[in-house]
Amino acid sequence: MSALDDFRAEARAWLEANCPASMRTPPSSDDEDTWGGRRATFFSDDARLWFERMRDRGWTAPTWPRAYGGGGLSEAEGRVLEEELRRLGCRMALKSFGIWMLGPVLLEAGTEEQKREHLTGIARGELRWCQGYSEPGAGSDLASLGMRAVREGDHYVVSGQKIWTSHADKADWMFCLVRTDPSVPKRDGISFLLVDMASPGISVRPIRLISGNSPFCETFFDGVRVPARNLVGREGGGWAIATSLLKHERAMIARIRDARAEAEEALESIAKRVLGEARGEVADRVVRAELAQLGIDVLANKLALRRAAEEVAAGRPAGAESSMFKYCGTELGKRRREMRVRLLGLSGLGWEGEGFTPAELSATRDWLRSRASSIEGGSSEIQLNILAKRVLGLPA
Amino acid sequence: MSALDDFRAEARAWLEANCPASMRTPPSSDDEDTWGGRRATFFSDDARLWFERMRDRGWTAPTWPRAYGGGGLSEAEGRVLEEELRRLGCRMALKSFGIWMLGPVLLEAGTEEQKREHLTGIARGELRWCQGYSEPGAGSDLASLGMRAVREGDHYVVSGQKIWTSHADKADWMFCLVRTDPSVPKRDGISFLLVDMASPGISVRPIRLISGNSPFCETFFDGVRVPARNLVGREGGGWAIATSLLKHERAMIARIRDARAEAEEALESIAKRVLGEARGEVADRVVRAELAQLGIDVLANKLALRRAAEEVAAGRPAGAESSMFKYCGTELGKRRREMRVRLLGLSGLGWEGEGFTPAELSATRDWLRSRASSIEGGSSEIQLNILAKRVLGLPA
Amino acid sequence: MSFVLTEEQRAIAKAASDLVARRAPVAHLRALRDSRDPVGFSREVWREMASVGFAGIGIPEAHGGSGLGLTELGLVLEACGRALAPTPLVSTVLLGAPLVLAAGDEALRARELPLVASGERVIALAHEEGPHHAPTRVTTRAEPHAGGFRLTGEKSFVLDGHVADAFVVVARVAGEADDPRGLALFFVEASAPGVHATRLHLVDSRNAARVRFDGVTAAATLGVPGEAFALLDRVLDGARAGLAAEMLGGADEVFARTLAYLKERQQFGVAIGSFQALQHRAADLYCDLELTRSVVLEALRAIDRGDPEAARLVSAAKARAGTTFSRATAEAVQMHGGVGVTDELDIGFFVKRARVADVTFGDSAFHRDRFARLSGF
Amino acid sequence: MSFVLTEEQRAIAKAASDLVARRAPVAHLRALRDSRDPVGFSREVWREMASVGFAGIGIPEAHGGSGLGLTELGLVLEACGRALAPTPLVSTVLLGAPLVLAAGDEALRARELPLVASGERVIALAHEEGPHHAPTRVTTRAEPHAGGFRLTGEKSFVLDGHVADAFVVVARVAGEADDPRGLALFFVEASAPGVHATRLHLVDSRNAARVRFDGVTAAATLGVPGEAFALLDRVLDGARAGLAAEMLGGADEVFARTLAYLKERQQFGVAIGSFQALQHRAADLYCDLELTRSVVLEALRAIDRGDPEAARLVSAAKARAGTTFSRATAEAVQMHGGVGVTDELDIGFFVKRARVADVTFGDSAFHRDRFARLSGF
Repeated sequence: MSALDDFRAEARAWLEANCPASMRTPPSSDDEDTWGGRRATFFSDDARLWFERMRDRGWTAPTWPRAYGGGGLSEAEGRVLEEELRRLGCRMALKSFGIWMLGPVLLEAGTEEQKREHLTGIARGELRWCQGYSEPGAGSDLASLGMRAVREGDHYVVSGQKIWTSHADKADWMFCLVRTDPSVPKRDGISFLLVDMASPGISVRPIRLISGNSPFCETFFDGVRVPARNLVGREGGGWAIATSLLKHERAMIARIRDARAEAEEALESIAKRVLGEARGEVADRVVRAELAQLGIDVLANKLALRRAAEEVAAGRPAGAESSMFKYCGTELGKRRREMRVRLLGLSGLGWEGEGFTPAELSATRDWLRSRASSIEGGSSEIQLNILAKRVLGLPA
Repeated sequence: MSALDDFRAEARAWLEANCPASMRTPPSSDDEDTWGGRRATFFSDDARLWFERMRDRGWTAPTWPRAYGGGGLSEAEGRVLEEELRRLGCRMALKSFGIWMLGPVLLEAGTEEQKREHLTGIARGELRWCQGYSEPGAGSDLASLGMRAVREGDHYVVSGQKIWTSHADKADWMFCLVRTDPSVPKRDGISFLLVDMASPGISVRPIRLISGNSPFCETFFDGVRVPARNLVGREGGGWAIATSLLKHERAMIARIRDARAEAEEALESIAKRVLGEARGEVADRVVRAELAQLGIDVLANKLALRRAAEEVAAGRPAGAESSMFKYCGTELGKRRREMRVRLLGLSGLGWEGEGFTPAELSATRDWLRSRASSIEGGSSEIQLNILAKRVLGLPA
Repeated sequence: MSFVLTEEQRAIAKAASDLVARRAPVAHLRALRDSRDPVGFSREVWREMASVGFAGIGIPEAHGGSGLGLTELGLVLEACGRALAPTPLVSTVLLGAPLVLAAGDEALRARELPLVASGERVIALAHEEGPHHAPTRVTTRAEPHAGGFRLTGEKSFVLDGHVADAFVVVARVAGEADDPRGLALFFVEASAPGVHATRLHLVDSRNAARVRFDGVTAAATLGVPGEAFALLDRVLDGARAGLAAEMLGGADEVFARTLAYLKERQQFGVAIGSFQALQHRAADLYCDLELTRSVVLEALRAIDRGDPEAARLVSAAKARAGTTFSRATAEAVQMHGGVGVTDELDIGFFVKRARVADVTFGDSAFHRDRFARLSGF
Repeated sequence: MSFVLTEEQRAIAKAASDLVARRAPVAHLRALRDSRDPVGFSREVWREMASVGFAGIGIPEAHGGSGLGLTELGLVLEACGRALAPTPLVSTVLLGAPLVLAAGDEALRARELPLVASGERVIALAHEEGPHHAPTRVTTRAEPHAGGFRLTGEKSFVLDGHVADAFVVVARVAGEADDPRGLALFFVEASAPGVHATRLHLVDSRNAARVRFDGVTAAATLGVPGEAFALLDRVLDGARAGLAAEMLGGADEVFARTLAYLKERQQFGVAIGSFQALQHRAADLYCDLELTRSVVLEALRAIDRGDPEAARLVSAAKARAGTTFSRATAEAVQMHGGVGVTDELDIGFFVKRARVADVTFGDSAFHRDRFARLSGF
């Protein structure tokens, strides 16, 4: 028995013993998630218990060094833990942009002081982070962002606006891109800055989407003073950090959506229920053929993800394929949500109130919400551009 | 009763009396067409008779002046004649690039001498013309053509190569685009020239397509001497003539394909025959739904063509919509041909020889041939570019 | 030259679009939604539309209408579609009134139709019972009672059902669900005992309700009981074609807004409309719209001229309107990017309307099937 | 880590692609076609492939084979697919030999399999009777005769039928057409009296024939008469997955050629691959190919490991291979423009092969339907 097998057995036993039963079912809405932070709330006592147990074992950030609140696991052990969590159907004990996105950046590019100041709080869910990238004039063309940070002594003074900041209204800190030098080519004048959301001059306004309320916010900065030690990397070196971080974001978007989908009634069973069955098959043959095509494509996408993971594990360098999975995953998600409301017919048209079940109302909202998935985190068009140039080598 | 009604009655009576019965059925292959020319051949005695009667009445070119061999009809009378020909299902008595494409150009931009020299021969089917536009290096980017014509005294000396010249091996004359001035911007150095194919230095090689033999040829020019009086318009003024002529070509491509389609067994009846019927309906519901979608789209395209024609007749200027019909018509044609071979299954895989009916073999060849339709006469991509810029006004 | 508008038709189209632009732009629907307006449309705007004759199109002059056809009504609906203006045009002018006109007795027509034409009366059709359009799937029973009929059953999707003054109810006097024979039409006052309407809050913020009939006594029987299906399907075809015209207007408008955005929005130092990938998608969508426009216009005209092909054209039109409108809104969202999914921009209203309109009176799949059947395959 | 190739698998893939590049590039198929070669493939090339072990993959070492699995055979098929190399791999190695191996008696196996492994023998499956793949639609009758069986019927599409040395024939001992029960497998020598094969000239220039059996005496019965369907379908699944691997190779190659052309062809002063509309289409097609590759590889592996999900994966793979290959060739033609439709360029060969391969062993529609059934809906 190898050391890894030992670890697997140990992890499995611990999870079996420590993950509450209610935390082994998929969440039925975003409200059930645990995000931590100064103003942390928990959907249930089980959610709190699960979070605390995982936090205390360092498994909220399993592969981070123990010194920074992590679990100190090797990459291989981390994968084993993920497999065991998936096997048991465990919910994420802590959702965190800090762990998924900022942490890896700080570990790579942060000073020792920055690591000590921030990582433990992130791993332990004490501080909640948000990401300040997009601006109204800089969507797909992220590098044209304009929020200014002017150095004054040992501070930067930041003014401007961010948009699409997820959970900015609930976050304690923000990592963001700012323009420190407008006189150089646009990618060279960008810096990566950490900002305490409690600083004077910051105001936040939630954004309402076509699907209703959303975690997104607009964030306004008016002469906000940020200590210069909160600059990550060198001044003007923010773009490289930003692009490396975007890869983590793409992977994350795919992962989170998948978990939600598991809680939904299968399309095939909706079809049988609403359109009727004939000899155990969906009675409407045209719909059935569409469901089959969708099922085949979802299966192929899942296998492609597994193949890529196996190849990376076997030592092949990970490439721009994250763009493929971002693109395919979100387009498939949109198809699935569209199919669901189509199957439901009149029952898939509800917005609120009487006459519709909660699942039907979710179907409508999810369908609308899915429309944003191929825009946020780099639109489908941006992903296709990346694939054309970086993977296929087509000329600019 | 208006004069136009009189004309309609008269035309109908004449056609009833003069169009042989066998000329009132759609042709089952391109071999049955009449193209005229010095080496004219006729598929049948009826085909010759029908051609001679129409020619003698001037109705091979109905709206051209009588002085040039035409029928002298007004535009309105011309439309009535077309309607009556369609009503009776008459075949085209004479197919001719001279009538469809060169004639209108000469009537507009030719000198009196050029008109007298060429139009009557065209209208009477005595000379057969071909079109020399594309070159191997100038496909979608037609204006980059390079075939040189150098003025020497009262002649041009032409050297270079044309490609995709339909029926060049059977034509008596060619109208073509040549580069008379390589030193100016590319569109300004192009001229429109008429060339006798019997001139020394011209050689022709037929092109084999993926669908088998084709009317297309490569044509090579090696120091061919062309009298300067065969220049149409001014030297360097060829591009404007070329683009106006391309519109005629797009309309023509749509018209010719439609006539052929009428002779084919309807897709719905193939589907019933091959896949079976249930209660009078195509048994395979998935195929049936696809056929319905195709049928709806074909119907919509037909109605759009009719609407455009009515609007033009009502005085609205004809615009870049010919690009829409070129694009939609050829894409629909491809879908129809693809559907036909799909319905036929194994019977739609035949190339030649035993084991397949002539209709089945045609299905295969037509399917392959249809692939070229969205490339020739300006590719689908070029049509979409034209629509985006000229109709939608999107920036370059 | 049926595709070319006459002078009169052009005047109607202009009047409709002027009125809608002034009184019922998209902001009007937004305000009704945000204020949770109990009626769901503006009675005042509707009366103004009626005053210029829009509510009376299709109603003979003798009954206070203009006697015009569906082609003209299509122009008004297209204008409303551009602004997503909520009105009882579909429930009352396309459905309730034509049924009363075709099958009501003279007294009923003389009483109801002038009120419709003046915008005072909403007459809804209570028909649909399941989650998908199925014209013959009716289980609501009509039982003979005191020389008339008593109705019992529940209707799942009645346009303007919670504000209707009266209903035309489809009920069964014989046969099983799905049998086209045995259907009958009844006129029922909304105030009749046993009528229970529950408003549905739909994604497009337009009016619909679930309506239960608990042993309701019908005020009148329309036509011959048991033989209503042919008339019902014919009137439904008018509504389908009219709705397709509304959808065409919506698709056209959302495409126009997208084009404007493509020309205006700058990214990477240029207007995003200069990117060829977007240009080709926009051009292809333009073709899609033009084809749909042609078949919608022809369907309306075919009904007006009593063409036997009308039903087939209507199904072609409704099927294409469904897919084109939905596709136009999907491209609008994607090309607008982030702002396209915010509630602040109007694009979402079009997305939502496209979905509901597709489902109403049979979605694209329903009409593809019907087109095939009517085409003999 | 089943998706990652082992050392040995990489060696096989390399050997296959080297051999194919050297002996059977697309020009080889073109030459066979233009010379109207009566065999339709090169026996010499086939013997060379056999000599390095490709004809014996799947045949136990005891019978002269290598005992490797479908995963390895898939690598060889993919290499052949890239060059459209015509070989008896599908007819004989994927169908004839596995049936003999699974259901023949020891004498038959000992005689036939070594000959197959050495490239000396072509054993074709005579199965299909109609214009569409329908595994149970068999009307060819097998009647008891002199202690064996006599076969009568006509097969519409027998791969390598006109050059086969022997056939495995599917015939019916009981039941009506479409009944999965009642099917039986027989071994028939091509030289047996009453066997009439007519070569079909297919669009892809590959081998197929119509074969008539006029009271032919079967040389052997394979397995239990009447209960052949399960075995037949299992072996067909191997052939479907193997063919999907060949199609994947073809799609990959035609896409690679298109990419190269996009980078090289100049129009309007730039490489046409710089046009964004073409870039997006190419990138989307790349994703399509990657997804198809993943499901094809997994289907092969699932069969090798005896996974109960194998049939479902095979149908997913064959369905996707059909649409992806066809789409890759359609884009190849369109992006190559005029030269793409000339016979001079090789693109047309891929277009044609994509069509035939899609139809063979069930087209995409067939496998979507089968996927749904196997998935329980």
